[in-house]
Amino acid sequence: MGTMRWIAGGIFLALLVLLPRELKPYGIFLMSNWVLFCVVAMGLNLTLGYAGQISIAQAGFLGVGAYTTAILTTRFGWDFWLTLPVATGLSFLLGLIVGFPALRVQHHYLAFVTLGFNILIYLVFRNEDWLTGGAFGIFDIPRPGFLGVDMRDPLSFYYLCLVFAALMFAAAWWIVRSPWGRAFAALRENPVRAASLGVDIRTYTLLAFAIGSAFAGLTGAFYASLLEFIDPYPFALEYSLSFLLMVISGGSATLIGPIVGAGMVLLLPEWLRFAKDYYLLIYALLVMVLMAFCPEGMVGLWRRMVAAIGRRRARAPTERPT
Amino acid sequence: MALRARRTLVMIEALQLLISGVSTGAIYALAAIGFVLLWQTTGTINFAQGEFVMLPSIIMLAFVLHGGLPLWVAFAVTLVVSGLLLGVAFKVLVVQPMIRHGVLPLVIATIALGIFMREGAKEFFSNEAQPFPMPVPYVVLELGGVTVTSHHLFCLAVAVVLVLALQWFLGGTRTGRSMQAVAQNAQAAEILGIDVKRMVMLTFLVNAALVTVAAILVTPVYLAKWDNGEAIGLTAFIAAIVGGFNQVRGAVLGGVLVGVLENFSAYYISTEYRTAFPLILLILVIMFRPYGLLGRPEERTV
Amino acid sequence: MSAPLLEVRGLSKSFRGIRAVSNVHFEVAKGEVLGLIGPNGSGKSTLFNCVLGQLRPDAGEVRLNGQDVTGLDPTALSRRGIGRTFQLLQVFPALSVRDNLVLAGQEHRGTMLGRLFMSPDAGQRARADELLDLFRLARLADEPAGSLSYGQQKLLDIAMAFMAEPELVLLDEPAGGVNPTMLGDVESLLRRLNEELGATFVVIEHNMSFVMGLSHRVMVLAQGQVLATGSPDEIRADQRVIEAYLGD
Amino acid sequence: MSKTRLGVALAAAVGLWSAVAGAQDTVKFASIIELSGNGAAIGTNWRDAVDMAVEEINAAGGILGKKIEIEHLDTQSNPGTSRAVLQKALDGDPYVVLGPIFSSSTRVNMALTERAGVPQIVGSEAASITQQGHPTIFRTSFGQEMGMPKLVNYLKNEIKAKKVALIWTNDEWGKGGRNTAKDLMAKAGIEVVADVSTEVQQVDFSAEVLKVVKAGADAIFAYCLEEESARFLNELRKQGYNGPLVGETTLISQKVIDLAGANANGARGHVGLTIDAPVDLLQEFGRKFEARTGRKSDHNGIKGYIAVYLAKEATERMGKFDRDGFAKALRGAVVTTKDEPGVLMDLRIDETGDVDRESFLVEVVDGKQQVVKVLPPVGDWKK
Repeated sequence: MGTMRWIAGGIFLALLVLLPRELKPYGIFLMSNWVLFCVVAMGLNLTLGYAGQISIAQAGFLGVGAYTTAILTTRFGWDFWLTLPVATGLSFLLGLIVGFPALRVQHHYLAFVTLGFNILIYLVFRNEDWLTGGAFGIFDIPRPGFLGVDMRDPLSFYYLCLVFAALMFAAAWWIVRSPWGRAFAALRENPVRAASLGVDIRTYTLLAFAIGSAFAGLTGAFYASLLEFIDPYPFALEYSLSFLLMVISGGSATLIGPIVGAGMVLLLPEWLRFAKDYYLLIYALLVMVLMAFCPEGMVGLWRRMVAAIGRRRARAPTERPT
Repeated sequence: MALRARRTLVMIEALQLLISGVSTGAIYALAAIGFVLLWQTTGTINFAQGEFVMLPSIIMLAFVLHGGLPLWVAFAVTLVVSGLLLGVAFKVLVVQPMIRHGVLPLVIATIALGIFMREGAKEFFSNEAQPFPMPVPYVVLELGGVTVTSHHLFCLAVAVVLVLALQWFLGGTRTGRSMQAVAQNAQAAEILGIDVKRMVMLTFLVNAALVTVAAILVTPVYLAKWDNGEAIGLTAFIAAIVGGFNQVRGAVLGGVLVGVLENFSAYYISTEYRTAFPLILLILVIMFRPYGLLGRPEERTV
Repeated sequence: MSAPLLEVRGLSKSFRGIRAVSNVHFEVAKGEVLGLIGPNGSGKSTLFNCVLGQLRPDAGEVRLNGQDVTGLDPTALSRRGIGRTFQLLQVFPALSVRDNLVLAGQEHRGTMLGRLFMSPDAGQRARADELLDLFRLARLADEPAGSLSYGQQKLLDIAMAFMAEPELVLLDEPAGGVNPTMLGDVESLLRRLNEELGATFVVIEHNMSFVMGLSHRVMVLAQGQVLATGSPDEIRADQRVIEAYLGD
Repeated sequence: MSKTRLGVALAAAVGLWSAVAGAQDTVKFASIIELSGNGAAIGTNWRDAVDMAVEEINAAGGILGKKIEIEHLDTQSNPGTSRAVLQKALDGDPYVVLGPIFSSSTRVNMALTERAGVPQIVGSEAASITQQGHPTIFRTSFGQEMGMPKLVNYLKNEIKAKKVALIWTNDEWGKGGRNTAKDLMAKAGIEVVADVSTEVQQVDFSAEVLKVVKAGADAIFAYCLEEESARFLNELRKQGYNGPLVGETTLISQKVIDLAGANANGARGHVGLTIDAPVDLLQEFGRKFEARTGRKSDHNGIKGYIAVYLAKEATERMGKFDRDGFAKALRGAVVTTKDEPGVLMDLRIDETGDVDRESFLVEVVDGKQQVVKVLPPVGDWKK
């Protein structure tokens, strides 16, 4: 199983590297968008999947990072790379603040507080023209320089996004298998018991939000650069719901779930284009069916299939009459 | 003297805002009550509640425009259709298969359901806003400088009657008390011999009726359109939580409070942030009185 | 006699005017096993929760090794060396058996940030395996805790309380729901921990033979007050105790 | 299997593959337009009118003998998506891009057509679009910088307003119009006594209307989307306001009249394009559109229709399909209805791609648009 997993991972990575070479700019754009959204979903997966804290503000955090980079590069002439620590730091801080209510309330209350925060962040983006350009947005956000490669070339920038996503995947993997990951799981499964074992649940709760938010904020910097333009709309509530959908439909609390989920949410509408006007209808229906029959998401579905095949194999010899 | 005149003017303005706010808030309250009832009995957080108000308005209008029915007949027919679609079908096809998986999958499913209803209304009815007839003859009254319309008064009257009737039903009838019992503790209710399944179904039907009434009240002002649910749904959540998630009275207070707060903050503070103030109220309430202004603390489980 | 390990003075707690625990004094010496018994609703669990920081007492103080620890939260108490189990079984079902133990130990050493960069087992593996052997759970180490039998989970629950080498462990009904065969295992394990490793316990239990067999001293609570304290034999013979159990 | 073929197969499998360029006897037009989201209603008019123009041209033999092949791509009313789908359209190598209407979408995606050197004829009205120096951008309706001065002049000279209350929809279109209007009013010596924003999908307008009404203005200037205009008008009449009320097309369009009924009476608006204008070709277009779709076209439909014919005219003037020559053929050109009846009214394209022509001041009387005044073009090219 272990080697199979490595081989599958290798093939997947090779595809990620080779496939875009054959695509036209739109395909490359879509894939760049996908790898970036994977990171945003991974961040939410840390907060929601691993630590069990519902957050419906992920798009807002993405926006904080995107606006930070956009403002610093276009208005103050900062280098893209220098804006990264600021974008990460600000979103981390905001994640801490949004996490505070989680120390008092859980479940649907937490969902609504975070949802409220997302709308507030959006309103600030839209209304504060002096800072964010308001509804008009910010134009001509530069692509980063990197070893003299022209990042305006979609393929080069895609590879940069891919490397970034791979690093973030490694970071998520590291966190999940570190003692922190275990503490997050304890927080999700039984915070009272965890506290009695010396787990500082307050700090871990805040960290779960802050790290998830920082993943989104850092990605925001690349997202702004990918689009070369940002306005408030991609950071509205409905996109936070999309990220939630990515994590749940892919498979929460698994490392590859968010990758699968982000792929589904971004690419499914593309596949359904043949359905023209009806594609959103079909899409919504598919999501409901998935939730009804496989709430653990695609990864859960896959595991169930593997288990079923395993059972059938194990049973097969006894079923065959001799 | 001038000061006094100014003061009167300020009073009139405030009164004007209050009356509009209360009448809009009363409509939010109806949607919020249904939302709370669903949460109580089944733990469903219905992210499609706003679309649940939009759809009956579209159906009603379709009966009026294409079926040639008078509005009140269309309303009666829509009440039945809503009961079947938003009550029975919603419970059987969406909530029932998913509730055992926990809250999150159902949240996602209702979000998807909301999209489904929006797109359906757009594709099969109209992608443009449509005017909607007034349920009562439209008269504008001027009372000491404050304008009130017959529709305002109608909204208020309907909401008050409906809420009182609901309170009486829940507190004063056997069926209503059974529903309350199921809402508080389904297992205990089952032991007491209450038909839990029937009560849950009844809750869904009550919700369907409430949103249909909300639809006939809000749409004449708001116009009938496929994406109307977004704003109404969000406000209903806020109202429900602000008032108290486990109380019908709370949802009423929440709805009215949010309606009034929106108007006052838009007039006196900022129109650009008009949607922010109810949210700030929401966050404050959750932080400092998580069970809502009128709600009771839920049992703590260790 | 040296200062007691745990010292509780005048502890009281009311809920909406009803006194659940009223002016309770007791001490636990190092190496001692104190049994805590009493009828349902006598305030045993409330007393436990006050001592362990789950509830805030209205009055009184709790001292550990002579230091005032009243009102500290459960995390802080755990880090100061008090382990506990809960009345209802509380393990982390999705984590492996070994991870349950590692979790129980990992927060007691090093810094928060340091733990992010530590090896995944946080240097706790050896200690965890030691306890797995002791509790005869070694062959299940990599199974998810949720897949264990009830009795095995109960053992794991107790093992977790011991993971961080606490000075004092409060066990809330360790025998509750455990089948008779397993019960002997639990009892002998706890005795071994006490006799060979010098562990100190406070045990709430309804199973009289279990608690009487294990404890050095037994304290009886009734209606929130200490009714009697003494050796198991003295308590068995105490008329007031018998009345308290049979009375209402 | 070679690397390339593997890639192609996989790409096709993942559904990212764009159609290969069409056959030789067709020319490809791409329309990037709002078909879902809150721009769906206006985008649908555009799409239907564009389809109508394409069918007419194809039925008459196409452009220089080539049939037009049109593809509509949905921006979902979202700037990010509009950029993505325009990228997708450009991968298919279109001759010309039509749309979008939302200014924010245009502003995001126009850099792509500039880079690709593809002409783009948009339906957006934000002033900034033609001020960015994009060499091949065009529009078929007035930008805010062309329409707004006509309106402010009207406020100043005809209504003689000294104080004006502004109400506008809080999105990039509404705010852009409000900013332009505010600047022009300051120059014209008109004081803005109330400056009130409204939200898309707002339910209760009482606070906003109260603000506007109590401001003591000589006139109200409303720059809201159509549905918001209707809700605003209903509340405004409820609160008893009967003074001068002026706006853009979105205040007095047929849609608003349908929604607000008698409450729309008395509102005046500046209209660049309307099927009710006293212009035969416009009225004929309106009849054809209604026969085809069962709906009345708004100005967005007319914009799309003219866009297709403008591309045809440019190409026929060049006598060949040449993207680089496209701008040269149109910029500074006067196109009359004698040259090409499909442009519906005589017009002139200026050096930035903006359009200039006559427009109308319309008042709603008894639920009908009535042209009160024909406003001459800004430039004097007509005579």
